[in-house]
Amino acid sequence: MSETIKKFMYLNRRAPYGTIYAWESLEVVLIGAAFDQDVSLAFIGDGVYQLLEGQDTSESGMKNFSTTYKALGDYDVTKLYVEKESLEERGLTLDDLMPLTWEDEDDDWAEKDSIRLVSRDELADVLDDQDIVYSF
Amino acid sequence: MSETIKKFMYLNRRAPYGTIYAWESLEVVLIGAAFDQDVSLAFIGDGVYQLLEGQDTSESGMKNFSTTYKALGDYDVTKLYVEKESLEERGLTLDDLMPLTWEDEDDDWAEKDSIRLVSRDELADVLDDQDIVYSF
Amino acid sequence: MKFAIQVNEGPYQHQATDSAYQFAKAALDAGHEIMRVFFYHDGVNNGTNLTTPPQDDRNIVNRWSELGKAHDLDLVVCVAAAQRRGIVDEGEMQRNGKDAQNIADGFRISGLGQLIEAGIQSERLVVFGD
Amino acid sequence: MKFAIQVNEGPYQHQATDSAYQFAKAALDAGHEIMRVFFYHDGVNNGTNLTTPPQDDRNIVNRWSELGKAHDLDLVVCVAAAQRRGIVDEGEMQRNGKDAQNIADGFRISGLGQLIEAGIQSERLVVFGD
Amino acid sequence: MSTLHTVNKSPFEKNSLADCLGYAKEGSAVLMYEDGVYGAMKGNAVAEKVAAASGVKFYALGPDLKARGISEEKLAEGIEVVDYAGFVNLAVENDKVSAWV
Amino acid sequence: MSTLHTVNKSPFEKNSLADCLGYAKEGSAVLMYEDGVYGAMKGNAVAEKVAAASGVKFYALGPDLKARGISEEKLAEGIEVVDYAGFVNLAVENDKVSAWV
Repeated sequence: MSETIKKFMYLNRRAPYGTIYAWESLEVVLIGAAFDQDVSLAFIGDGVYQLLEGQDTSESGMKNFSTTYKALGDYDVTKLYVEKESLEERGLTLDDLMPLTWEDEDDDWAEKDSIRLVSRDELADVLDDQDIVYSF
Repeated sequence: MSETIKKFMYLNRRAPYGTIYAWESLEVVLIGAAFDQDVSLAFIGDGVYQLLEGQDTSESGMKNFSTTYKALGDYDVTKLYVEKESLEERGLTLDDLMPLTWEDEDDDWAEKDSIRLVSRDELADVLDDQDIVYSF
Repeated sequence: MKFAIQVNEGPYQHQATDSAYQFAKAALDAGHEIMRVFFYHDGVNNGTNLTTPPQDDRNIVNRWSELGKAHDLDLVVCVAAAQRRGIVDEGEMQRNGKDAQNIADGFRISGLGQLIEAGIQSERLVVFGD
Repeated sequence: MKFAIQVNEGPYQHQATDSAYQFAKAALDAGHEIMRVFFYHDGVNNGTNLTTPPQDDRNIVNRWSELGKAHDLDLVVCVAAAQRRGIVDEGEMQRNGKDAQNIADGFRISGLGQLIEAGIQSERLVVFGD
Repeated sequence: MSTLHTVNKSPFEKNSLADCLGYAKEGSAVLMYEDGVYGAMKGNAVAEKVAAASGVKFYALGPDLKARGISEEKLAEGIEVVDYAGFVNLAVENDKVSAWV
Repeated sequence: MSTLHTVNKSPFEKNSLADCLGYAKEGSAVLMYEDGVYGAMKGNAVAEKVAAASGVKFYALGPDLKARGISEEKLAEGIEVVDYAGFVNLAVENDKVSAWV
């Protein structure tokens, strides 16, 4: 265990593909997973679009990185906060998002949801509790 | 006179300094002035901020290009449309903008206003009438 | 029909250059002419030959070079914007005392007048940006 | 206090790198430490030595180099982002078979781990972007 | 003259679509592409504004919808999906293109 | 923990300030800089939202106000002007910085 354990928050507020922020943010998360910090991701505003199910970039020639979200559990990145109000404003529900899960080693490898649906107020408390916020 | 005279519209929708679009747009306008086209500029949305009087970049280290607007008249760029609704939404009036004028060679060099305050509907008609729109 | 295309953003950060490429390709496939692609603002960064994107991703710069070669496209990088951002050809290298050049195959550096000329001579200007 | 700074945009297009520079300068003037400036996304374009901005404008790249030299700053360009955008040092040039390098004085290319480390070791991370 | 207006930003992030709708006259076309395609979805806070623009025809770029996981049944009524060739045709059919970048 | 929220985009162009205000808790600080300083002006459509954020202290960066021709008398009430040194101090005084880029 490293000397310092900090609460790391990756704050995602952008849609995927129109800009590279979502994808290069994920690259930081993947590298960061090796550092044994207390990691959370938040998806608010257009950031919730990153998690939409069924992304297919074959006709646009962009790189499809959406499967990477499904791999986050294997990297022990298991806290993905999704803001309820952002979904609603966009006419979306949890059913529109990719199912993202992780296996809990301490609970007989039970499969658990990585996505935590929270209200803006609840998420404000989570953000308030962080040590450091990476914004993308 | 060149063979083709087109109606050129430079559409400015961004604030100055936060991004370079306003400045690099002006660079196009200055070069374009040599081509004898029928040139107009429109300032809508945050574009109206480009014309605010009293810009002073000495403390921010940015390049102050606001005086260039005052030189446009000398380049025979004399039609600067400013959208009324955009000013109002931002709590601004014409008095907050730089006075921009040109001298009318066909009218005994009378000094005339370059800024034309127009409503959104009027400007929509002006845009509709253009041959080509450069967006910045 | 005779098109001109303006690209305002560099490779990878914004989709603008991807969209411009797909539009250009579709226009050429449909038998239209593209008289010029003008790279302005950060768009000049599409003209560097120093990128090495990951193997599983598209190569944006090479794609432009190849489309340009296949259709004899005039890919113009704005000199003023290029000087601010560090895109350099042989002439610029010598003029500005630089140690290297980085202009990609098929691109050329020229003035803003080329953008105005594109507006005058084309039947449609299509702008792709942020 | 020990700061880390992240810069997400390149020179001239966005004010982000100007703001980051002014913040860094003010922090150093006030006696604070800046343990790293990490250039990510298009921010890597701040690390090219090929820019020639107009004489009446600030020289953004040189300004970073000089601040770095004066205060022994660790100016890190993200390797993954740099490969996509064409920022190359001696090692990258050889590894990727490029004809030239363009890394500016005082900058170094390194991995994303340096950004995480900056987050862990600094007391404040300040992000500048679009 | 008829104009093809192009919108490439999410209506929730930027004002591009709103600005565009203030200028899209009857008989003109609006193409949503890149992150602009989110403006073509039904059931969100933007759909009403789009529906209220009378005499304007709305298009959305299929490849960008697909990339973002937006299937056709999620689109608002009256949105026509086109591919890049269709984008080119729209630019040809209208007298000019105005980009609300 | 107290947070310094930074906003660098015009509230008329992007949603950054609105997003930020949804998360700025009592006791936190919001610094408007770059094009974000337009959010500090009085008499516009945004000023009310800023005034309604209770328990939040608002700052605007002087050098960016000056660059844009915004004199102090044009600022909304309760906005404190700081320079870059003041920006650094705000980052020190709060427990962390959250950038609403």
